[in-house]
Amino acid sequence: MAVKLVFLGKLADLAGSDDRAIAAPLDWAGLLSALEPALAQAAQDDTTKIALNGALLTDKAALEAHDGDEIALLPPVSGG
Amino acid sequence: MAVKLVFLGKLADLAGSDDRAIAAPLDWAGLLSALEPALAQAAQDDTTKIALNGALLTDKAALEAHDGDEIALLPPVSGG
Amino acid sequence: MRDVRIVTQPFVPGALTDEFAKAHPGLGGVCTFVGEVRGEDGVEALELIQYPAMTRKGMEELADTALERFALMGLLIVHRVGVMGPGEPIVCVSAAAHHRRAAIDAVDFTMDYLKSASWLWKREKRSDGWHWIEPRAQDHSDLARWATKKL
Amino acid sequence: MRDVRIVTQPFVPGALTDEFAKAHPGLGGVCTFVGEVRGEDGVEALELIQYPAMTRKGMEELADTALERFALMGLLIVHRVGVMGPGEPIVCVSAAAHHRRAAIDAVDFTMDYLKSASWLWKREKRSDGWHWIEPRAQDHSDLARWATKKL
Repeated sequence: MAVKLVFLGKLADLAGSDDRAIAAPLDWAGLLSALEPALAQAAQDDTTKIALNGALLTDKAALEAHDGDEIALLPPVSGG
Repeated sequence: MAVKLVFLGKLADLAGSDDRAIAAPLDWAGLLSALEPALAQAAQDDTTKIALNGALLTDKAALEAHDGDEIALLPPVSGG
Repeated sequence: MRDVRIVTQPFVPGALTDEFAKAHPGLGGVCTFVGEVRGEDGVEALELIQYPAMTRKGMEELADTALERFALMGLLIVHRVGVMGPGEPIVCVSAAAHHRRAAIDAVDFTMDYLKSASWLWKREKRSDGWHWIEPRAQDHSDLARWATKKL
Repeated sequence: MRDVRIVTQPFVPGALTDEFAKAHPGLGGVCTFVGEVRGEDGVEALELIQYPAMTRKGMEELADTALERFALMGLLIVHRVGVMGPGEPIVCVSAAAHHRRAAIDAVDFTMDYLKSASWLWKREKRSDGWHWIEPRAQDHSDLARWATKKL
Protein backbone atom coordinates (compact mmCIF):
# COMPACT_ATOMS: atom_id res chain seq x y z
CA MET A 1 0.00 0.00 0.00
CA ALA A 2 2.59 2.58 -1.17
CA VAL A 3 3.10 5.46 -3.57
CA LYS A 4 6.51 5.91 -5.19
CA LEU A 5 7.95 9.43 -5.05
CA VAL A 6 10.56 10.27 -7.70
CA PHE A 7 12.90 13.25 -7.33
CA LEU A 8 14.50 14.69 -10.46
CA GLY A 9 17.53 16.91 -10.87
CA LYS A 10 18.58 18.93 -7.84
CA LEU A 11 15.53 17.72 -5.89
CA ALA A 12 17.20 14.29 -5.74
CA ASP A 13 20.14 15.96 -3.96
CA LEU A 14 17.72 17.67 -1.58
CA ALA A 15 15.87 14.38 -0.91
CA GLY A 16 19.11 12.41 -0.52
CA SER A 17 17.90 9.79 -3.00
CA ASP A 18 16.26 9.43 -6.41
CA ASP A 19 13.05 7.99 -5.03
CA ARG A 20 11.27 6.77 -1.91
CA ALA A 21 8.05 4.98 -1.00
CA ILE A 22 5.36 6.60 1.13
CA ALA A 23 2.02 5.35 2.37
CA ALA A 24 -0.99 5.34 0.06
CA PRO A 25 -3.50 6.85 -0.47
CA LEU A 26 -2.04 10.34 -0.71
CA ASP A 27 -3.40 13.79 -1.53
CA TRP A 28 -1.56 17.14 -1.89
CA ALA A 29 -1.76 17.98 1.83
CA GLY A 30 -0.60 14.46 2.66
CA LEU A 31 2.35 14.73 0.31
CA LEU A 32 3.46 18.06 1.78
CA SER A 33 3.23 16.77 5.34
CA ALA A 34 5.21 13.64 4.38
CA LEU A 35 8.13 15.68 3.00
CA GLU A 36 10.90 17.40 4.93
CA PRO A 37 10.31 21.20 5.10
CA ALA A 38 12.84 22.05 2.35
CA LEU A 39 11.34 19.48 -0.02
CA ALA A 40 7.79 20.56 0.82
CA GLN A 41 8.75 24.14 0.03
CA ALA A 42 10.35 23.08 -3.27
CA ALA A 43 7.25 21.05 -4.16
CA GLN A 44 5.07 24.15 -3.70
CA ASP A 45 7.34 26.37 -5.80
CA ASP A 46 5.70 27.47 -9.07
CA THR A 47 8.74 26.30 -11.03
CA THR A 48 8.37 22.76 -9.69
CA LYS A 49 6.00 20.60 -11.72
CA ILE A 50 4.28 17.50 -10.39
CA ALA A 51 3.54 14.45 -12.54
CA LEU A 52 1.33 11.51 -11.63
CA ASN A 53 2.22 8.34 -13.53
CA GLY A 54 4.01 10.37 -16.19
CA ALA A 55 1.20 12.90 -16.72
CA LEU A 56 1.74 16.49 -15.65
CA LEU A 57 -0.78 17.85 -13.13
CA THR A 58 -2.22 21.19 -14.15
CA ASP A 59 -3.42 21.70 -10.56
CA LYS A 60 -1.07 20.28 -7.94
CA ALA A 61 -3.73 20.61 -5.24
CA ALA A 62 -5.87 18.08 -7.13
CA LEU A 63 -3.31 15.31 -6.50
CA GLU A 64 -4.90 11.95 -5.66
CA ALA A 65 -2.46 9.06 -5.58
CA HIS A 66 -3.20 5.44 -4.77
CA ASP A 67 -1.26 2.26 -4.18
CA GLY A 68 1.15 1.64 -7.07
CA ASP A 69 1.06 5.20 -8.37
CA GLU A 70 4.21 7.17 -9.09
CA ILE A 71 4.52 10.87 -8.23
CA ALA A 72 7.43 12.82 -9.75
CA LEU A 73 8.73 16.16 -8.49
CA LEU A 74 10.18 17.94 -11.53
CA PRO A 75 12.35 21.04 -11.10
CA PRO A 76 12.90 23.29 -14.16
CA VAL A 77 14.50 21.37 -17.02
CA SER A 78 17.95 22.49 -18.07
CA GLY A 79 17.79 21.21 -21.62
CA GLY A 80 19.45 18.56 -23.70
CA MET B 1 49.40 30.81 -81.63
CA ALA B 2 45.92 29.83 -80.44
CA VAL B 3 43.23 30.72 -77.95
CA LYS B 4 41.18 27.91 -76.42
CA LEU B 5 37.43 28.40 -76.44
CA VAL B 6 35.47 26.47 -73.82
CA PHE B 7 31.71 25.92 -74.13
CA LEU B 8 29.73 25.11 -71.01
CA GLY B 9 26.30 23.58 -70.57
CA LYS B 10 23.96 23.78 -73.53
CA LEU B 11 26.48 25.91 -75.45
CA ALA B 12 28.62 22.78 -75.79
CA ASP B 13 25.68 21.12 -77.55
CA LEU B 14 25.33 24.16 -79.79
CA ALA B 15 29.08 24.16 -80.57
CA GLY B 16 29.17 20.40 -81.10
CA SER B 17 32.12 20.05 -78.71
CA ASP B 18 33.34 21.14 -75.28
CA ASP B 19 36.15 23.27 -76.66
CA ARG B 20 38.00 24.34 -79.77
CA ALA B 21 41.12 26.29 -80.67
CA ILE B 22 40.98 29.51 -82.68
CA ALA B 23 43.73 31.84 -83.87
CA ALA B 24 45.26 34.35 -81.47
CA PRO B 25 45.19 37.24 -80.82
CA LEU B 26 41.48 37.69 -80.49
CA ASP B 27 39.17 40.55 -79.50
CA TRP B 28 35.38 40.60 -79.04
CA ALA B 29 34.64 41.32 -82.72
CA GLY B 30 37.10 38.63 -83.75
CA LEU B 31 35.46 36.10 -81.45
CA LEU B 32 31.98 36.83 -82.80
CA SER B 33 33.12 36.52 -86.41
CA ALA B 34 34.90 33.23 -85.63
CA LEU B 35 31.71 31.67 -84.23
CA GLU B 36 28.79 30.18 -86.14
CA PRO B 37 25.80 32.58 -86.15
CA ALA B 38 23.86 30.71 -83.45
CA LEU B 39 26.89 30.64 -81.13
CA ALA B 40 27.70 34.29 -81.85
CA GLN B 41 24.14 35.21 -80.95
CA ALA B 42 24.33 33.16 -77.73
CA ALA B 43 27.65 34.81 -76.84
CA GLN B 44 26.04 38.24 -77.14
CA ASP B 45 23.04 37.31 -75.00
CA ASP B 46 22.98 39.14 -71.65
CA THR B 47 22.52 35.85 -69.81
CA THR B 48 25.76 34.45 -71.28
CA LYS B 49 28.85 35.37 -69.29
CA ILE B 50 32.37 35.38 -70.71
CA ALA B 51 35.43 34.43 -68.66
CA LEU B 52 39.05 34.92 -69.65
CA ASN B 53 41.40 32.50 -67.89
CA GLY B 54 38.81 31.85 -65.20
CA ALA B 55 38.02 35.52 -64.51
CA LEU B 56 34.60 36.87 -65.44
CA LEU B 57 34.62 39.83 -67.83
CA THR B 58 32.46 42.72 -66.65
CA ASP B 59 32.53 44.14 -70.19
CA LYS B 60 32.55 41.51 -72.93
CA ALA B 61 33.51 44.08 -75.56
CA ALA B 62 36.81 44.62 -73.72
CA LEU B 63 37.91 41.04 -74.47
CA GLU B 64 41.61 40.79 -75.43
CA ALA B 65 42.92 37.23 -75.67
CA HIS B 66 46.41 36.13 -76.61
CA ASP B 67 48.18 32.89 -77.38
CA GLY B 68 47.61 30.38 -74.59
CA ASP B 69 44.59 32.17 -73.13
CA GLU B 70 41.33 30.38 -72.42
CA ILE B 71 37.95 31.96 -73.13
CA ALA B 72 34.85 30.36 -71.61
CA LEU B 73 31.28 30.92 -72.75
CA LEU B 74 29.07 30.43 -69.71
CA PRO B 75 25.29 30.10 -70.03
CA PRO B 76 23.14 30.61 -66.89
CA VAL B 77 24.08 28.16 -64.17
CA SER B 78 21.42 25.68 -63.16
CA GLY B 79 22.67 25.03 -59.64
CA GLY B 80 24.24 22.22 -57.75
CA MET C 1 9.47 7.44 -40.41
CA ARG C 2 9.68 8.60 -36.79
CA ASP C 3 12.69 7.20 -34.97
CA VAL C 4 13.29 8.39 -31.38
CA ARG C 5 16.03 6.78 -29.31
CA ILE C 6 17.37 7.51 -25.86
CA VAL C 7 20.77 5.90 -25.50
CA THR C 8 23.08 5.45 -22.54
CA GLN C 9 26.23 4.60 -24.51
CA PRO C 10 28.37 6.66 -26.96
CA PHE C 11 27.06 6.73 -30.52
CA VAL C 12 28.60 7.47 -33.93
CA PRO C 13 26.45 10.08 -35.71
CA GLY C 14 27.58 9.32 -39.28
CA ALA C 15 26.57 5.68 -39.03
CA LEU C 16 23.11 6.68 -37.79
CA THR C 17 22.56 9.36 -40.41
CA ASP C 18 23.75 7.20 -43.33
CA GLU C 19 21.35 4.47 -42.20
CA PHE C 20 18.55 7.03 -41.76
CA ALA C 21 19.10 8.44 -45.28
CA LYS C 22 19.06 4.94 -46.78
CA ALA C 23 15.72 4.30 -45.07
CA HIS C 24 14.12 7.11 -47.13
CA PRO C 25 14.54 6.37 -50.83
CA GLY C 26 13.44 9.26 -53.04
CA LEU C 27 14.46 11.95 -50.59
CA GLY C 28 15.84 15.26 -51.80
CA GLY C 29 17.94 16.04 -48.77
CA VAL C 30 18.80 15.26 -45.18
CA CYS C 31 19.69 17.89 -42.63
CA THR C 32 21.43 16.78 -39.46
CA PHE C 33 22.53 18.49 -36.30
CA VAL C 34 24.93 16.82 -33.89
CA GLY C 35 25.61 18.42 -30.52
CA GLU C 36 28.69 17.50 -28.51
CA VAL C 37 29.82 18.08 -24.95
CA ARG C 38 31.95 21.21 -24.91
CA GLY C 39 35.02 21.03 -22.73
CA GLU C 40 35.15 24.79 -22.12
CA ASP C 41 34.94 26.48 -18.70
CA GLY C 42 36.75 23.57 -17.08
CA VAL C 43 33.90 21.10 -17.64
CA GLU C 44 35.25 17.60 -17.06
CA ALA C 45 31.99 15.70 -17.52
CA LEU C 46 28.30 16.23 -18.12
CA GLU C 47 25.41 14.22 -16.79
CA LEU C 48 21.95 14.22 -18.28
CA ILE C 49 19.23 12.68 -16.16
CA GLN C 50 16.03 11.48 -17.80
CA TYR C 51 12.70 10.59 -16.24
CA PRO C 52 11.76 7.40 -18.08
CA ALA C 53 8.03 7.96 -17.53
CA MET C 54 8.14 11.24 -19.49
CA THR C 55 11.37 11.94 -21.38
CA ARG C 56 11.02 9.60 -24.32
CA LYS C 57 7.30 10.26 -24.67
CA GLY C 58 7.97 14.00 -24.78
CA MET C 59 10.52 13.55 -27.55
CA GLU C 60 8.12 11.38 -29.52
CA GLU C 61 5.47 14.09 -29.25
CA LEU C 62 8.01 16.69 -30.39
CA ALA C 63 8.90 14.49 -33.37
CA ASP C 64 5.21 14.15 -34.25
CA THR C 65 4.81 17.93 -34.08
CA ALA C 66 7.79 18.48 -36.40
CA LEU C 67 6.53 15.81 -38.82
CA GLU C 68 3.16 17.59 -38.96
CA ARG C 69 4.54 21.11 -39.19
CA PHE C 70 7.16 20.54 -41.90
CA ALA C 71 6.94 18.56 -45.11
CA LEU C 72 9.14 15.72 -43.87
CA MET C 73 9.62 12.14 -44.97
CA GLY C 74 11.19 11.19 -41.67
CA LEU C 75 12.71 12.46 -38.45
CA LEU C 76 15.40 10.87 -36.31
CA ILE C 77 16.13 11.94 -32.74
CA VAL C 78 18.94 10.20 -30.86
CA HIS C 79 19.60 11.57 -27.39
CA ARG C 80 22.29 10.40 -25.04
CA VAL C 81 21.65 10.35 -21.28
CA GLY C 82 23.93 9.54 -18.36
CA VAL C 83 27.50 10.68 -17.79
CA MET C 84 29.56 11.75 -20.81
CA GLY C 85 32.85 13.49 -21.46
CA PRO C 86 33.94 16.47 -23.61
CA GLY C 87 33.82 15.71 -27.34
CA GLU C 88 31.18 13.01 -27.02
CA PRO C 89 27.97 13.47 -29.02
CA ILE C 90 24.91 14.26 -26.87
CA VAL C 91 22.23 14.61 -29.50
CA CYS C 92 21.71 13.86 -33.17
CA VAL C 93 18.64 15.09 -35.07
CA SER C 94 18.17 14.24 -38.75
CA ALA C 95 15.28 15.31 -40.97
CA ALA C 96 14.70 13.82 -44.41
CA ALA C 97 12.55 15.70 -46.90
CA HIS C 98 11.89 16.18 -50.58
CA HIS C 99 13.05 19.79 -50.27
CA ARG C 100 15.94 21.22 -48.37
CA ARG C 101 14.18 24.12 -46.64
CA ALA C 102 11.80 21.76 -44.84
CA ALA C 103 14.68 19.56 -43.67
CA ILE C 104 16.75 22.50 -42.38
CA ASP C 105 13.82 24.25 -40.67
CA ALA C 106 12.68 21.00 -39.03
CA VAL C 107 16.13 20.43 -37.51
CA ASP C 108 16.30 24.03 -36.31
CA PHE C 109 12.83 23.72 -34.71
CA THR C 110 13.46 20.30 -33.17
CA MET C 111 16.79 21.34 -31.68
CA ASP C 112 15.30 24.49 -30.12
CA TYR C 113 12.62 22.40 -28.41
CA LEU C 114 14.95 19.56 -27.44
CA LYS C 115 17.41 21.98 -25.85
CA SER C 116 14.85 23.92 -23.86
CA ALA C 117 11.74 21.81 -23.37
CA SER C 118 12.99 18.23 -22.98
CA TRP C 119 12.39 16.42 -19.70
CA LEU C 120 16.11 16.34 -18.98
CA TRP C 121 18.13 17.63 -16.07
CA LYS C 122 21.77 18.49 -16.54
CA ARG C 123 24.74 18.82 -14.28
CA GLU C 124 28.38 19.53 -15.01
CA LYS C 125 31.44 18.26 -13.22
CA ARG C 126 34.22 20.79 -12.67
CA SER C 127 37.29 20.56 -10.49
CA ASP C 128 35.17 21.44 -7.45
CA GLY C 129 32.47 18.86 -8.07
CA TRP C 130 29.06 18.59 -9.72
CA HIS C 131 26.87 21.63 -10.45
CA TRP C 132 23.24 21.63 -11.60
CA ILE C 133 22.59 23.72 -14.70
CA GLU C 134 19.71 26.18 -14.56
CA PRO C 135 17.58 26.99 -17.61
CA ARG C 136 18.93 29.77 -19.84
CA ALA C 137 16.97 32.86 -20.97
CA GLN C 138 18.23 32.09 -24.50
CA ASP C 139 16.15 28.91 -24.50
CA HIS C 140 12.93 30.87 -24.13
CA SER C 141 13.78 33.28 -26.94
CA ASP C 142 14.67 30.27 -29.13
CA LEU C 143 11.19 28.86 -28.63
CA ALA C 144 9.52 32.23 -29.17
CA ARG C 145 10.86 32.21 -32.75
CA TRP C 146 8.54 29.36 -33.67
CA ALA C 147 5.41 30.97 -32.30
CA THR C 148 5.69 33.96 -34.63
CA LYS C 149 7.79 32.87 -37.60
CA LYS C 150 5.89 32.14 -40.77
CA LEU C 151 7.20 28.98 -42.39
CA MET D 1 39.24 24.72 -41.25
CA ARG D 2 38.01 25.25 -44.81
CA ASP D 3 37.70 22.00 -46.76
CA VAL D 4 36.28 22.21 -50.30
CA ARG D 5 36.26 19.12 -52.48
CA ILE D 6 34.89 18.45 -55.95
CA VAL D 7 34.60 14.72 -56.44
CA THR D 8 33.78 12.60 -59.47
CA GLN D 9 32.99 9.38 -57.61
CA PRO D 10 30.21 8.45 -55.14
CA PHE D 11 30.88 9.47 -51.53
CA VAL D 12 29.53 8.38 -48.14
CA PRO D 13 28.38 11.47 -46.20
CA GLY D 14 28.56 9.98 -42.70
CA ALA D 15 32.21 9.06 -43.08
CA LEU D 16 33.04 12.61 -44.19
CA THR D 17 31.05 14.31 -41.46
CA ASP D 18 32.39 12.10 -38.66
CA GLU D 19 35.93 12.88 -39.83
CA PHE D 20 35.08 16.59 -40.10
CA ALA D 21 33.66 16.67 -36.55
CA LYS D 22 36.75 14.92 -35.18
CA ALA D 23 38.93 17.57 -36.83
CA HIS D 24 37.34 20.28 -34.63
CA PRO D 25 37.86 19.40 -30.97
CA GLY D 26 35.94 21.71 -28.65
CA LEU D 27 33.03 22.23 -31.01
CA GLY D 28 29.52 22.61 -29.69
CA GLY D 29 27.73 21.31 -32.73
CA VAL D 30 27.91 20.31 -36.36
CA CYS D 31 25.11 20.94 -38.82
CA THR D 32 25.14 19.00 -42.08
CA PHE D 33 23.03 19.00 -45.19
CA VAL D 34 23.25 16.20 -47.72
CA GLY D 35 21.45 16.54 -51.06
CA GLU D 36 20.68 13.49 -53.16
CA VAL D 37 19.54 12.93 -56.72
CA ARG D 38 15.75 12.63 -56.70
CA GLY D 39 14.35 9.98 -58.98
CA GLU D 40 11.00 11.73 -59.42
CA ASP D 41 9.56 12.88 -62.77
CA GLY D 42 11.15 9.95 -64.54
CA VAL D 43 14.72 11.16 -64.01
CA GLU D 44 17.08 8.26 -64.76
CA ALA D 45 20.35 10.14 -64.31
CA LEU D 46 21.72 13.59 -63.58
CA GLU D 47 24.90 15.16 -64.93
CA LEU D 48 26.63 18.10 -63.34
CA ILE D 49 29.27 19.78 -65.48
CA GLN D 50 31.91 21.90 -63.82
CA TYR D 51 34.31 24.42 -65.33
CA PRO D 52 37.57 23.58 -63.60
CA ALA D 53 38.94 27.12 -64.03
CA MET D 54 36.09 28.56 -61.94
CA THR D 55 33.91 26.03 -60.12
CA ARG D 56 36.21 25.08 -57.26
CA LYS D 57 37.49 28.61 -56.80
CA GLY D 58 33.89 29.87 -56.57
CA MET D 59 33.08 27.33 -53.87
CA GLU D 60 36.22 28.26 -51.93
CA GLU D 61 35.18 31.91 -52.03
CA LEU D 62 31.69 30.96 -50.86
CA ALA D 63 33.21 28.98 -47.98
CA ASP D 64 35.37 31.98 -47.03
CA THR D 65 32.27 34.20 -47.04
CA ALA D 66 30.38 31.80 -44.77
CA LEU D 67 33.37 31.47 -42.42
CA GLU D 68 33.51 35.27 -42.14
CA ARG D 69 29.77 35.82 -41.80
CA PHE D 70 29.03 33.15 -39.19
CA ALA D 71 30.94 32.24 -36.04
CA LEU D 72 32.27 28.98 -37.43
CA MET D 73 35.17 26.75 -36.49
CA GLY D 74 35.14 25.04 -39.87
CA LEU D 75 33.20 24.48 -43.07
CA LEU D 76 33.22 21.43 -45.33
CA ILE D 77 31.83 21.46 -48.86
CA VAL D 78 31.90 18.23 -50.88
CA HIS D 79 30.29 18.46 -54.31
CA ARG D 80 29.91 15.65 -56.78
CA VAL D 81 30.20 16.33 -60.51
CA GLY D 82 29.72 14.07 -63.53
CA VAL D 83 26.94 11.56 -64.12
CA MET D 84 25.06 10.18 -61.10
CA GLY D 85 21.91 8.16 -60.46
CA PRO D 86 18.85 8.61 -58.22
CA GLY D 87 19.65 8.19 -54.53
CA GLU D 88 23.30 9.15 -54.89
CA PRO D 89 24.54 12.09 -52.79
CA ILE D 90 25.30 15.22 -54.84
CA VAL D 91 26.40 17.62 -52.14
CA CYS D 92 27.40 17.57 -48.49
CA VAL D 93 27.90 20.75 -46.47
CA SER D 94 28.96 20.61 -42.82
CA ALA D 95 29.51 23.55 -40.50
CA ALA D 96 31.19 23.19 -37.11
CA ALA D 97 30.65 25.90 -34.50
CA HIS D 98 30.67 26.56 -30.80
CA HIS D 99 26.95 27.35 -30.98
CA ARG D 100 24.22 25.62 -32.87
CA ARG D 101 22.55 28.65 -34.45
CA ALA D 102 25.74 29.62 -36.29
CA ALA D 103 26.19 26.09 -37.63
CA ILE D 104 22.58 25.79 -38.83
CA ASP D 105 22.49 29.27 -40.41
CA ALA D 106 25.83 28.71 -42.15
CA VAL D 107 24.59 25.49 -43.76
CA ASP D 108 21.34 27.17 -44.84
CA PHE D 109 23.30 30.09 -46.36
CA THR D 110 25.92 27.91 -48.05
CA MET D 111 23.31 25.58 -49.58
CA ASP D 112 21.31 28.50 -50.97
CA TYR D 113 24.40 29.85 -52.70
CA LEU D 114 25.68 26.47 -53.85
CA LYS D 115 22.32 25.58 -55.39
CA SER D 116 21.87 28.85 -57.24
CA ALA D 117 25.21 30.51 -57.75
CA SER D 118 27.71 27.68 -58.30
CA TRP D 119 29.49 27.43 -61.64
CA LEU D 120 27.71 24.19 -62.45
CA TRP D 121 25.50 23.19 -65.34
CA LYS D 122 22.97 20.43 -64.93
CA ARG D 123 21.15 18.10 -67.25
CA GLU D 124 18.75 15.26 -66.58
CA LYS D 125 18.30 12.06 -68.50
CA ARG D 126 14.71 10.92 -69.00
CA SER D 127 13.32 8.22 -71.25
CA ASP D 128 13.57 10.62 -74.21
CA GLY D 129 17.17 11.65 -73.61
CA TRP D 130 19.13 14.43 -71.90
CA HIS D 131 17.57 17.80 -71.00
CA TRP D 132 19.40 20.90 -69.78
CA ILE D 133 18.00 22.38 -66.58
CA GLU D 134 17.28 26.11 -66.56
CA PRO D 135 17.72 28.25 -63.44
CA ARG D 136 14.69 28.37 -61.13
CA ALA D 137 13.01 31.54 -59.84
CA GLN D 138 13.13 29.93 -56.37
CA ASP D 139 16.92 30.16 -56.45
CA HIS D 140 16.81 33.94 -56.65
CA SER D 141 14.34 34.29 -53.79
CA ASP D 142 16.56 31.94 -51.73
CA LEU D 143 19.51 34.29 -52.19
CA ALA D 144 17.44 37.40 -51.51
CA ARG D 145 16.87 36.09 -47.96
CA TRP D 146 20.51 36.64 -47.10
CA ALA D 147 20.65 40.23 -48.32
CA THR D 148 17.98 41.39 -45.88
CA LYS D 149 17.99 38.92 -43.00
CA LYS D 150 19.70 40.11 -39.86
CA LEU D 151 21.83 37.36 -38.38
